[in-house]
Amino acid sequence: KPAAAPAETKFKACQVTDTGGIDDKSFNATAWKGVEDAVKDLGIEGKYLESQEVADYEKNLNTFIEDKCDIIITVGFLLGDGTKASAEANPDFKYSIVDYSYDPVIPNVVGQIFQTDEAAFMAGYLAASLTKTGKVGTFGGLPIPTVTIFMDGFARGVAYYNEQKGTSVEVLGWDINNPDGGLFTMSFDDQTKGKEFGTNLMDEGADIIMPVAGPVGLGTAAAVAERGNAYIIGVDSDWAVTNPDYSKITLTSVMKKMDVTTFNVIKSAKDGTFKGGNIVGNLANSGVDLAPYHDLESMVTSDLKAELDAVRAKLLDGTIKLSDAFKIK
Amino acid sequence: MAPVLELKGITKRFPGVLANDQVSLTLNKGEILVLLGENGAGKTTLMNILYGLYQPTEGEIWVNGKEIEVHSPTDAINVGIGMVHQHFMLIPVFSVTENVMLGDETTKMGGFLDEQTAATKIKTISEQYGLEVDPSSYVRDLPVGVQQRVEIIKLLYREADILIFDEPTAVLTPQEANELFIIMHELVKQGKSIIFITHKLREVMDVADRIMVIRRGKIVGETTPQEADQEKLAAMMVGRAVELDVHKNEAKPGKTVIQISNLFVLDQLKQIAVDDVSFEIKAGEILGIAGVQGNGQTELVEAITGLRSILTGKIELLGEDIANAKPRHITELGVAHVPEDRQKDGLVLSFPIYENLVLCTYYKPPFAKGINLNYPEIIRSAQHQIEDFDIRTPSAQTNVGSLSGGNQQKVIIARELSRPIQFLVASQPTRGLDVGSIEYIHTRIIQKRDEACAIMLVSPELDEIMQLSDRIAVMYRGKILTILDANEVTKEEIGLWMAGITPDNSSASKESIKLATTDGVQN
Amino acid sequence: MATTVIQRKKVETATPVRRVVMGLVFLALSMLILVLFALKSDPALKTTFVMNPGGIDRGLAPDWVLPGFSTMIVLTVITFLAAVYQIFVGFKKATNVVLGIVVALFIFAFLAWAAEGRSLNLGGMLSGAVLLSVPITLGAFSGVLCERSGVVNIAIEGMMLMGSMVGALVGSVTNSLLIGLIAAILASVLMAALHAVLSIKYKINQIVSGTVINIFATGLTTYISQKILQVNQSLNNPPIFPRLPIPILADIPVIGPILFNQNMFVYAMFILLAVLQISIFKTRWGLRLRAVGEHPKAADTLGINVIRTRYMAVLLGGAVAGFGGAFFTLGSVGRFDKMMTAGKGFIGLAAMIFGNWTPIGSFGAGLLFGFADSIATKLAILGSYIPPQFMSMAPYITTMVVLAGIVGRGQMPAADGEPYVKE
Amino acid sequence: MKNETDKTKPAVSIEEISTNILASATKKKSFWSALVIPGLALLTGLILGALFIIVTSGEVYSAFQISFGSGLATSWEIVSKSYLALFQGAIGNPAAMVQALISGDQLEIRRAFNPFLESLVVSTPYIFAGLAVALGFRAGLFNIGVEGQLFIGAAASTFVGYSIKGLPAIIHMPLALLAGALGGAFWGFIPGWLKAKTGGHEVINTIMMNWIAFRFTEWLLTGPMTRPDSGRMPVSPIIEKSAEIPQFFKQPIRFHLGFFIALGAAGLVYWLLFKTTWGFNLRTVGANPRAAKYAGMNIAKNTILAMSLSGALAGLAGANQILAINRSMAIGLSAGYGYDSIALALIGNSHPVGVVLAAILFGTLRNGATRMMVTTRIPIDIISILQALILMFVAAPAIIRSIYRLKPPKAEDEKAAFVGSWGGK
Ligand SMILES: Nc1ncnc2c1ncn2[C@@H]1O[C@H](COP(=O)(O)OP(=O)(O)OP(=O)(O)O)[C@@H](O)[C@H]1O
Ligand SMILES: Nc1ncnc2c1ncn2[C@@H]1O[C@H](COP(=O)(O)OP(=O)(O)OP(=O)(O)O)[C@@H](O)[C@H]1O
Ligand SMILES: [Mg+2]
Ligand SMILES: [Mg+2]
Repeated sequence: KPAAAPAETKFKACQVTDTGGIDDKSFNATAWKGVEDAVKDLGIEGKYLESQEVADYEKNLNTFIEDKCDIIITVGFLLGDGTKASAEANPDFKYSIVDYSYDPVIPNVVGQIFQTDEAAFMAGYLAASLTKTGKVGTFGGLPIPTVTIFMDGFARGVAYYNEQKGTSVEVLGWDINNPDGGLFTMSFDDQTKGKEFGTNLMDEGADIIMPVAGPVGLGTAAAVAERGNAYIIGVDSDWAVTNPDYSKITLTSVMKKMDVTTFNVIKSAKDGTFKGGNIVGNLANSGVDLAPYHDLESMVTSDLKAELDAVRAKLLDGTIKLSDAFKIK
Repeated sequence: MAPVLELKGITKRFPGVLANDQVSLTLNKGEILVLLGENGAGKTTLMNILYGLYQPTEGEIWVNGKEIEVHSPTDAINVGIGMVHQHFMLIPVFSVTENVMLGDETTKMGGFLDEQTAATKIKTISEQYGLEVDPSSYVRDLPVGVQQRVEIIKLLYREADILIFDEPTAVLTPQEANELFIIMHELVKQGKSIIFITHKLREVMDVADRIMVIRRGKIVGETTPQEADQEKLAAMMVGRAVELDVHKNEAKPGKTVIQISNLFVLDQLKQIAVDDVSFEIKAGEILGIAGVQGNGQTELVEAITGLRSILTGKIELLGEDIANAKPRHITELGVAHVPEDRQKDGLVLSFPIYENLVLCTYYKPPFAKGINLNYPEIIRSAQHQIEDFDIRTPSAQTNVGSLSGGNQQKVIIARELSRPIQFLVASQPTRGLDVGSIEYIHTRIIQKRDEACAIMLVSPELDEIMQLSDRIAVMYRGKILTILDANEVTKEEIGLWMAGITPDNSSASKESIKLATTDGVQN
Repeated sequence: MATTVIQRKKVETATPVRRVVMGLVFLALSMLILVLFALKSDPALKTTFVMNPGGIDRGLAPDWVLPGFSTMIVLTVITFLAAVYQIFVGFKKATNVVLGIVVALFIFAFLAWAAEGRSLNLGGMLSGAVLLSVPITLGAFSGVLCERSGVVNIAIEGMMLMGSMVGALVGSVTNSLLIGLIAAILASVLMAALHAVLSIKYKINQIVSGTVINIFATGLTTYISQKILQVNQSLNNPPIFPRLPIPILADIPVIGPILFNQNMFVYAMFILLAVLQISIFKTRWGLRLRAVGEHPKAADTLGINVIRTRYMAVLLGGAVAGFGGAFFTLGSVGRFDKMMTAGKGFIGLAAMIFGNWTPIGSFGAGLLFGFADSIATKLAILGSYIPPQFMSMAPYITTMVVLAGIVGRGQMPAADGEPYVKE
Repeated sequence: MKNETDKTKPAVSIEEISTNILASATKKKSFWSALVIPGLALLTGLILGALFIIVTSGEVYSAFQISFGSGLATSWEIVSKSYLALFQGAIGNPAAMVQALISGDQLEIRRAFNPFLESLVVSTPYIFAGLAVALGFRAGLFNIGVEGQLFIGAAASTFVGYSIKGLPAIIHMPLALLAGALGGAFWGFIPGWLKAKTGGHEVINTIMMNWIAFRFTEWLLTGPMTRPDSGRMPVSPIIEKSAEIPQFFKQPIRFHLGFFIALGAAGLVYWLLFKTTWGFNLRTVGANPRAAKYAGMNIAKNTILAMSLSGALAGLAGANQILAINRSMAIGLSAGYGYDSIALALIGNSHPVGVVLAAILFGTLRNGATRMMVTTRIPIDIISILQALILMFVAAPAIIRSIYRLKPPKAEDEKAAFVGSWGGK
C-alpha cells in the first residue's frame, strides 16, 4: 500500500468553485484542469471545495486559510466580493480569481479576465462563411456578461462578414442592437432544454450553433448529431477534445484558456514570481482563441483560413472595433 | 340437520380490551337471529371475526356442520357468508354496478369489465327480492335507504346464504326500516339465514325469531319476542332497569325567538332545497322537524346557522334578521347547533377534548385574553363539563377521536348547552347511540326547553320526534307541509304527512309517495 | 321505476355577471389583437408558417403563407363576434371552450405578428411541444398510478432522477439501449419499493416517505455523477434512442411529422396514455385499483388484497417514472449530469393534480405546459423585446392562470395519503 | 379504557388535572428516552453512509484484490478518516481547542472553536425555512414554495439594505428584515389567495411560483437591482453596514445575531400556534375545515394568513442569509433550503422545538461535510444521503426498533400534524 506522502511539505493549490460545481463543463472545470496540470507538471498538491450557495464562499475560503494553502484559486464573479474580503484579511496568502478583476488591484490577488469576444468574433465570421442556410444561432445559459460576451462577439463576427461580403447571414438568438433580449435556457443544468433549443434553432434554419451554457450545450450537440446537416461551435475548452463523441460536428471552439492562465499563476506562486494584478487573456496572448478544426479541417478552405487570419490581424491592430460594453480596460 | 352456522367459544382480545369472551351461538336455516347489545358490547367484533376481518384469539366457526377457517373475507364469501357493515362499505364515486361487482367482477376479453351482464344480474336480483335500484346510478347520489339495498344486493350477488346485518337501521327512516324488514322476511322465505344486530328494542320485537343478548363481550341470555318485552330486553342489555319513556312537563311557550318567513335555499347543485318555508318557534317549546332525510332539512339547518347562504326570505332571531349572517355572529346571538354529522362538522378529532369544548367560545373571555388563550381556565372548565355531562374519558387531554361515538356526541352537547343560549338547533342528536346515551341526551334537551330555550329538533326518527316535540312540522320536498300539535297527532298521521300525503288528497298523490319515500313503494 | 333521488328544481346558475365578464374578456382579447398586432403590422408583409419540423423528409406539407394584416383583421372580427354573442346571449356551457378558442386565436395572431416578414416553424413548435410534454406526462402517469391506489407520490422527481442516472450508467457500460432502459426502470422501481415499504408496511406519512426518496435520489445521483461519471467519461456515454418514423402514419402531412416521426418515448407516452386510461377505468384491475384508493376497507371486505394492490400500483408507478427518467439520458441527450431532470418530476406532479388524477387529464396538462414552453422559446428566437427571464415564465404563469380560471377543485381519490390499517 | 367508562362518576381532583397536564407535556417519557430513537437513527444513518462510502471508493476494491485484510483496513481507514473529518468540521477538534486555549492566541482560539459555531450559522436558515413548512402543515397547507419565497424575501431585504442610506442600524437592520418577511409573505399570499378564492391547489401554485421567483430575481439582479459598473453581472450592490445583522466575534467566526432571531421566531411560532386564538384558528382550519366553518372561523382568511405567515418565515430565511452572511444578493443564493425544509419539518413533527433541533442537526452535518470534502474528496452530496436515511429512520421507528430489538412503545405516540396528502380534504 503506497504510503501517503507527507502533505505538509507540498505546495498546495486550492480551488473554491462557485455554485456551478467542479463539473460545470465551464470555468470551474477548466480552472480545475489548470490545477490538475500543475499537480502533474509541478508536483504540487491540488484541492477543491465546492460551493452550494453564496454563503459557502466565505466559509470555504476560511477553510483553505486554515489549511494554509499556498495559493487559493476562486472562480467566477460571484466570488468577487468574497475573494476580496478574504485577501484583504489575509495579506500573507496568495489568491487568483478567474473571470474577475479588481480596480484598483489587490496586491495578493491575480485577476484573470478574458476578452472572449475577440475569439467569438472569429467564430462568427467562420460560421457566417460556412453556413449554407444563411442562418446561424447561439444561445446562453443566463443573460450575464461572461456569457453574453460570447454571443455578442459571435454576432458581430457575422455582421462583419455580411458587411464585407454583402450577404445577409442572420443570427438567431442574439441581436447586437437588443442586448436585453436574446435566447437563454435560464439554466446551466437542463440539458433537455439545450436539446430543445438546438432543435428549434435548426428548425428555424440555423445550421451552425454556438451554445454558451456549459453542459446544456451538450444537449444541443446531441440534437445536432441526431439531425445532421449542422454543426456546433464549442465554448471555453476545445470540445473536439473534451467531448470526442461530438468531434464530427464540432466546427471549432471559442477557447477561453482559463486552465493555462491558472496554471501560470500557480507556477508563478511556486516560483516566487507571483505578483498581484490582472491578467487579460486575449487573442494577442492566446488567452482566448479559436480551437483547431480537427475532424472538420477539410471544410475550412485555405482561402477562408487566410480571411480569418486577416480578421485576426484587424482585431489585433484595433481596426475592427468590438462592443464597448464588453471592453476590458 | 346441523345449524347453518355455529360459533363455539369465540374469544377476542384487543390490547387492553376483552371484546368477546367465550361467545357461542347457533343460527338455524331460515331464521332471523337478533344479536342485541349496548354500544361496545362486542357485536361488531364478533361479526368481523365471522367475516374474516379479525382473527379470533380462541374459538371455532362451523358452517353447515363443518369446521372452517376464516382468514379473510374471501374465505367467508366462499362459504356463503355475507355482511352488511355498520358503516357502509360503498364507494361513493362508483356506480351501483361497479360497487356490486367489485371483487367478483364479470369480465370479457380477459379483464375488461362487462357491466352489461352484471347490471342484468343486478336487475334480476332486485326483482327477485324486491330491492329496487338503478344499476347505473352513482352511489353518492343515492339516499341511504337505497345505499343499503345496494349493500344487500352485494351479498345476494355473491350468493351468500348467511347474511349479517350490523345495525342496518341506524341510518334509516322508519319507512325505510319497515321496507328493510319486509325484504328480510322475503330473504328468509327464500332460504337465507340472517343475523341482525341492533340495539333498538322495537325492531327486535318486530323481526326476531330468536334473540341473543350480549353484554361486555359475553352472551348474557337468549330469548324470543314472545317471552320478552322491551323493558326486560333493555334490562338484559344494560344490566339495570332503564327508563324508556321521556317525562316532560307541559310546555310554557314564551315570546317568539325565531321567525322564518318565505325562506328559499339552494343546495350545492343550485337546486331549490328549501322551498318557501315559514314557521316560528317560541321560547320554551320544541319544534320537531319530521321528514324523510333529504327533503331539505340539512339545508334548512345550515341556512339558519349561517353555514349556507339563502336565496330569499327572512330569518329573524329575536327581531334581528340573521339571514346570510356569519356563523359566528349567529352563535353570539345565542344560537347553539348540534350538527347532523358530528365527526365532520362538530369536532376536530385530532384535538383534545378541552379544545373541542371551546370550539365556539375560545376567543372570548375567560378563555382568551386578547389573542392569548387561557389554557388553565380552558382545562378547568373542560373538567367541569366532563363531570357535568358525564363524558367518559381518561382525561380532558384525550383526543376526541379516541372517544366512543356516544361520548363524542356528549362533548358536542356539553359545548353547545353549557353556554347561555336562546335557541338550540339539534340535528339528529342521538344518531347511532345506545339507549343509555339517548336517555341522557333527551333529558338534557328537555331541561334546556324548561329553561325557556327555543329548540328546533330535526330527526328522521319518528319516536324521537314524538317523544320530545311540542309541535311537529313535517318537511317534504323542501316545503313545510303542516305544523301539528304533538299531543293531538298520531305516529301514523305523521307518517302519512312525511310521505307527502295530505289527509284530503290521499288518493291523488300516489305518485308523490314514490318520490317522497325514495323507494319503490311496497305496500 | 321509482326515482331514487328526490327531485329538485334547478335554478339558473350562470349569473349574468359572469356571462358579461367573460364577454368583456373576449372583447379585450379581440381589441388587443387589433391594437397590438393588426394596427402595428405592415400590410405589405407576409408571414410564413413552415409546417414541417426540420430534419424530416416524409409527410411534408407546403409552407403556409399568410398576409399578416388581413389575417389579424379577420381574427379581430371573429373574436369580436364571439365577444358580442357572449355578452348578449352567452355560450352557456361552452363558454370555457370558446374561451380556449379565443385565447388560441390570440396566440396565433401574436405569432403571425411576431413572425411578420419572416418565417416561423409552426410544425417544429408543435413537435417540440409534444416532446417537451413527454417527461412531464410520464411523471404524471407515475403519480396517477400510485395515487389511484391511495399512495401519495411526491417522489416522482427522485425516481426519475434515479432512472436517468442508472440508465446512463448501465447504458454506457453495456452499450445497449435496451439494457440501459431496463436498468433505469429497475432503479426507479427500487426507489418505489422503498416508498412502498415505508408507506404501506411501516405506514409512515407518505409525504415523508416521498421526501426521503427525493433527498436520497438527489444525493445519490449527484454523488455518483461526481465520483464516477464525470471522472470517467466512458461511463457516461450511452447510446440514444433514434427517431423512429412509423410507416404510413409518418407520411401524413402536418400530423405525421409532429406525432409519428419522433422517438420511441413519444409513442410510448401515447400507448401508455391509452393503456392506462382504459385499464384504470374499464378493467377489473382498474376497478380494484380505484376501489383501493377510494375506500380500502370496502375493498378489503370484498376480498381484495389492499396491500398487494397498493404495492403493485406503486411499483408500476416507479417503473413509469424510471421510464420517464430514461428519457432524459437515453431518449434525449445521451449523458447524465447532476439534477438533470430539472424539476420535471414536480411539474409532472402538478400535471397529475391539474389533470384530475386521470391519464388523459395529465397528458392534457403536460401538453399545455409543453406548448407554453415551446411558444416562449420560439418567441425568444424570433427576437422579442420581452426580457428572456419573463419569456421563460410563460409555462408557469399559464398553468396558474388556467388553474385559477377554468379548472375547479379536483376530485382526488378519497383515501389518497391514508395508510391502510387492517385491525 | 373500558373500565374507565364504567365508573359512574369520574371524580377528578385538581391534583389529578395538573399531573395529567404535566404528564402530557412531558409525554410521560424522560428527556433521554425521547432521544433514543433519533440517536439510533443518526447512528444507523452514519453506518449505512459509511458502507456507501466504502462501496463507491475505488481504493477499496484494489485493496481487496491484495488481500481481504488489507481491504478491510483500507475501508476502515477511509471511513474513519471521513467521519473524523466530519466530526471535526462540524463540532471541532478537541485537541486543537485545548492547544489553542493553552497558546492563548486569539485567532487560534477563534479558529478552534469556529466549527461548532459555524454549524449554528449554517443551521439558521434551516430553522426559518423549517418553521415555514411546519406552520403550513399545521394549517393544513403544503407549502413547497419556500424556496421561491426565500428568494423574494432575500431580494426585498437586499433592496432595503442597499438603497436606503443613513439610517441608524437599530432601525435599518430590522427594517431590512421586515422587508424580507414581507417579500416572502407576498409570495406566499398569492398561492394562499388563489387557494382561498379559486380553489387552485397550493402544491401546484407554489411549485410554479418557485420558478417564477427564480426568473424574477434573476431579472432583478441583471436589471433594476444590478450592481452599478459591474457590467450587469447578476449581483446586487452591497448592503449598507447599518443593515447588517451583527456578528458576535471577529473573523473567521461568523456566528451572528440571526441565530437568536431564528430561535425567537421559533418561540413566536410556538406561541402563535399553541397559545393564541390565531393559532387555534389556523390549527382548526388545518385539522378540520368543516368544523372550522361551523365554529365561525373564516377559512379563506386563515388559509391566506397561514400561507402569508409561512411565506414570511421563508422570506426571513433569505433575509438572514443576505443581511448576516452574503451582504449582497447574487444568483446561487440557496443550497435548496426550501426543499430540505420539508424533511426538517417532518423530522421535527411540525413542532417549533422539533424543527429547531432538526435544523441544527442538518446544519451540523452540512457544515462538517465541508471539511470531509477537503480531506477525503467525498462529494458533499453524501450529506443528502445521510439526511434521507435519518429522516427515514426517524419517521419509521419500527425499523430502528427491529434492528436494535427495542421494546415496542406502550401506546402510539401522538400523531404528527402533517398534510396527509394534497390537503384537499
Ligand atoms: N380494533 C380494535 N382495537 C381495540 N379495541 C377494539 C377494536 N375494535 C373494537 N374494540 C373494542 O371492542 C369492544 C367491542 O367493540 P364492538 O365494535 O364489537 O362493539 P359493538 O357491540 O359493535 O358496539 P356498537 O353498538 O357501538 O357497534 C369495544 O369496547 C371496543 O373498545
Ligand atoms: N380501533 C381502535 N383502536 C383502539 N381503540 C379503539 C378502537 N376502536 C375503538 N376503540 C376504543 O374503544 C372504546 C369504545 O369504542 P366504541 O366506538 O365501540 O364505543 P361504544 O361502546 O360504541 O360507545 P358509544 O356508546 O359511546 O358509541 C373507545 O374508548 C375507543 O377509544
Ligand atoms: Mg359505537
Ligand atoms: Mg358495532
